[in-house]
Amino acid sequence: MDKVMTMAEAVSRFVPDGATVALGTALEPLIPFAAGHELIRQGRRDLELVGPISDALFDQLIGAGCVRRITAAWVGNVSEGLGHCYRRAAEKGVPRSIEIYDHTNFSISLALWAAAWNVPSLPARTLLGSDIVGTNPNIAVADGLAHIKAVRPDVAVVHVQRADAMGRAHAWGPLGITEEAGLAAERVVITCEELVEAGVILSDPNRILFPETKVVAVVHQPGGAHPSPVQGYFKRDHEFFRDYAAESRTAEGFGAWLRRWVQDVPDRTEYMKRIDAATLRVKGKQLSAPANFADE
Amino acid sequence: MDKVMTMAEAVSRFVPDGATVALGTALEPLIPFAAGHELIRQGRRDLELVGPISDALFDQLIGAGCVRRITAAWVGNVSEGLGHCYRRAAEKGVPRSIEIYDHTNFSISLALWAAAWNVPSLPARTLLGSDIVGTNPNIAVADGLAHIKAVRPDVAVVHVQRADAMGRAHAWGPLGITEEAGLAAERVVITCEELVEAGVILSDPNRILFPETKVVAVVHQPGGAHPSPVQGYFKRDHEFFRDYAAESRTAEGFGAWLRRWVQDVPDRTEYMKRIDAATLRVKGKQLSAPANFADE
Amino acid sequence: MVAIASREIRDGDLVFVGMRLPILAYAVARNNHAPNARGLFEVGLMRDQPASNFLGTMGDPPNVVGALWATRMSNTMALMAQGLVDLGFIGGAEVDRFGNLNTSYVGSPAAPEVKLPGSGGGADIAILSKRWVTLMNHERRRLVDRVSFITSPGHGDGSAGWRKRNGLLGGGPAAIVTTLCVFRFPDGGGEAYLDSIHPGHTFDEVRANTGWALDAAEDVKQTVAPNPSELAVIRRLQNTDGATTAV
Amino acid sequence: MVAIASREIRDGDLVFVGMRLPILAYAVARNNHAPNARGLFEVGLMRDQPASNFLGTMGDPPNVVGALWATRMSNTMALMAQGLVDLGFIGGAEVDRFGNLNTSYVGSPAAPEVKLPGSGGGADIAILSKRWVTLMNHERRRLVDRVSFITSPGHGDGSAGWRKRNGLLGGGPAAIVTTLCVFRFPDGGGEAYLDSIHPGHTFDEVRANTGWALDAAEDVKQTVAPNPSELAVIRRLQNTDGATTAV
Repeated sequence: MDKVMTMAEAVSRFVPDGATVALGTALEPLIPFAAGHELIRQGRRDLELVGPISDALFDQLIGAGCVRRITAAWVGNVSEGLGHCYRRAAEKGVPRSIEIYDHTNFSISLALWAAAWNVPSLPARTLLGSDIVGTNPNIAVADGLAHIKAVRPDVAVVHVQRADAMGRAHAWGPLGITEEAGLAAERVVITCEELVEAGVILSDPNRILFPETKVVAVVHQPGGAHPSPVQGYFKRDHEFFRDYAAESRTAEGFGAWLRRWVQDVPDRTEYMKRIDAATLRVKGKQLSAPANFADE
Repeated sequence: MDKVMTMAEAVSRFVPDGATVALGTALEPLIPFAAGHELIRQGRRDLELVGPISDALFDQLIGAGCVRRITAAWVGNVSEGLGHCYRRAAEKGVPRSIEIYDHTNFSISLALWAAAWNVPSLPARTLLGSDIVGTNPNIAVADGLAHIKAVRPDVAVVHVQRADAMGRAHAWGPLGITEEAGLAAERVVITCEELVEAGVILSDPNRILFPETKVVAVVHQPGGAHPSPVQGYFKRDHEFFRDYAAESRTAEGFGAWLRRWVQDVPDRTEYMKRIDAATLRVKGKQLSAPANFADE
Repeated sequence: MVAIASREIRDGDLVFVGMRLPILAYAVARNNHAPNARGLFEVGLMRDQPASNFLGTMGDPPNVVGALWATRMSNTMALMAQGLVDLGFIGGAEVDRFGNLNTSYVGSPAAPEVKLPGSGGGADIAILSKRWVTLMNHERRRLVDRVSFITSPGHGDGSAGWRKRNGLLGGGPAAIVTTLCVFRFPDGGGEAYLDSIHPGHTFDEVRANTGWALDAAEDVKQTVAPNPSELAVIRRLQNTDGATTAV
Repeated sequence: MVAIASREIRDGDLVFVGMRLPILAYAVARNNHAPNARGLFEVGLMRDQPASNFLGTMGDPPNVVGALWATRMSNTMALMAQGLVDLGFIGGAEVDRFGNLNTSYVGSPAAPEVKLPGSGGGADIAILSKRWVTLMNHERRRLVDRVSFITSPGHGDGSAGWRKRNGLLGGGPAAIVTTLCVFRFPDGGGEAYLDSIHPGHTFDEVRANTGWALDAAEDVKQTVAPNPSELAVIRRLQNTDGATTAV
């Protein structure tokens, strides 16, 4: 089944108000900023965001008032530090108050594995002695182990290097918690740098991230992860993160940033014209050695 | 550190009597028969074998008297049926009696994940209502879930398509429980079809199975998985499995088979001369599409 | 037997295929009434079409060519544990009238008369898939009143709601397809009933070869014979498939 | 600070590196006294040499080129949970005299004065790595008597054996390296003691900027200044690294 659609359609059909959404599952790279910005443009509300660390994207969604709850290990701006929108929401309830379910990177991964294997919780050796245990109702300590309740996202939005129209996706580089997020989620929305023939993807079934049965939408969105990096396609736009950190220090500054980069931008195609894509694009080639899948 | 050595050295140094050994972790393909036969030649004793299904290799090690305990989901001959040596050992104590810790495919995987994450056990929805729970002391049912105790192999022996001298291994095709077996094991012994330059392996770090810090030996052993298949290298030798099933029906028949194919064969190089490798070898090429890992 | 088993596969099903005859049954269904059925293999594969070369096992190289996913076994089990596998196939040495399978021990586990290979993924499929079917040569020693060891649970002791009470996720056995007939189970479990007898076979023949008491039921249907297109697929594959003739 | 931190890395160590300064510290160690040290990154990477281009984050493309393993985060955590990570680095907003770090909340979690980003992998490293080091700008507001919220546990309440009693796997903090000095901990835990003061700084300066009482200790060493080869690596990387100057 052909699952190709626009970002606007994918987001409106598969990420309703109140949904639990996994984003930024590969940590610093492959963050689906384009999908996040479309969520903001469509005025999505009461989302629960699930992720490990989230390099500025969670901060933006919080600042735009889309978020009801954060279930994550870290929310901020990795190269710059604090997330100012996150601070305003948590400290002053601006633009709205949010619920925070703290995790560690390991525990959020295990929470997703618990959902993937459909068990109520998984045990772990982490979190012992940390006050996080007391603030997250989904984590308990018993018998000398932390027990981490399953987290099942309604949808995981994952940006990858390439996918086919049926939703079979290839991603490479470090993958963080992407695999467990996709397996745990009810459904997966793929955004990709390249939309390729099925033959390209099926030539390497080991690199396919998820069973196609989980994937409900494929959005061809080159640069959809900017300013985060995409191995082989885009470098990280460090200055963009730095500027965002500076401009989002005040609610007014964030508002201006949001208008300039999200609300006044109709879509990602237009957005890409406003950044220096040429400089950020990876020009070199360092190709993986082929694997021979022949059977005779 | 260069970890290349002969099979004889790898087996004698890293698989002592009494060891818990994971073998055949990819299920039907990539079974390390060459390593198993060297264990038999060296007269290894009191091993605990860990695996999901084990297509004839476990049966051979049991028949040769190397085995004290089986921790597996299935022991037999996949295309032919029963394992006759397994039957003789379990039913008559011939050549010796063995302990059997029954698992399911899912539960043996979880037992290894428990060891990989260093927790005492993992919960699962499988095994409920099965009498396996009553016969395996490492599985218990409580709170409506099965709890599967960690299984930590002393060593996992894994056959792969290619590896470098440092022990970084690429394998492709279905991988069964190979990843968790390698992570759970104290150490990993790699046997490979091709020994390649580090650059070939590092060109695709996503295809590397294990951290090199787990790998203690690399054995260059083309055909080391025969009669099991190796994607891109060898077809499955169905007749060989059929003949083994027929000849191993009696203890005498198995003894003759063992002399012919193991005891009277000095090493794998000689063994390969005795099979029709030319017919079994894969000649075609169906290469995976390259992934670009460039950063600029 | 293959054609009949193939009809248990509905279009769009995700099928936990397993080995041998079910591989043929998937091929028949996929080429006839279920063009959108996908196959999931515990070795770590998903496919939307049968392999184009002969398979001695599910892990043979032809089953990887064109696969939709080559992964870890635990990921295929994850889908089944989430209730996403519509149908599973399980082979067995012994089945009883409640659909329980024994593939572990004939006689006591401590001192077995026959040590069978074990569960493999059988128990996982029996417990986790939405519904499953077992294929069996119809012999009195295989269709027994009660199995001595439950490897893969069907409806347990046959009491109503046994699976729910014991926390089993899936619905359990939907049918026992034998060389003579098809048994089915009432909704919610219980005892197998004779649903249809294959053409050319009789009720007395079935009763004589079944290890539990069958009361003559007037409403037993005749199994619909394989149609030409089903047979065509079976013949084509059997030509290249030694294993099936053995079964 | 970087050079001093780098000396905590021993040759052959598997180091859970983290971000920013520790990335530099790994590079310094790897190019000097610890040629066989490997870096593990929770994003899902293992390396045996520093990246050759600037990293704004551990997940930047240059850190993947030449990596020994690109995998899932949970696999890097598995190695640490097995006690195979020799040394970890953790950044923090606040550290107390028992080595506990707070990166979560200043003030009450219900109504925080400052919401900090959170644990990330910090708590995992603090609990599971064999030993760890934290780097901190030496400010009175950062080196506090007791943190109000323990995100990443050091030696807890400072009582002997606190980590063992609470089931923490790793040995806990080995040192607090600041812009003024190095604090260390007695074996088995307890309170940080002043081990050495960096050249050009004084005990009074350290005491004035530390949030817990320091008794003048005669045996405080002077920190060994960075040697030329350490400085060479730092200068080379800083030229391409804006982030470090910010810290």
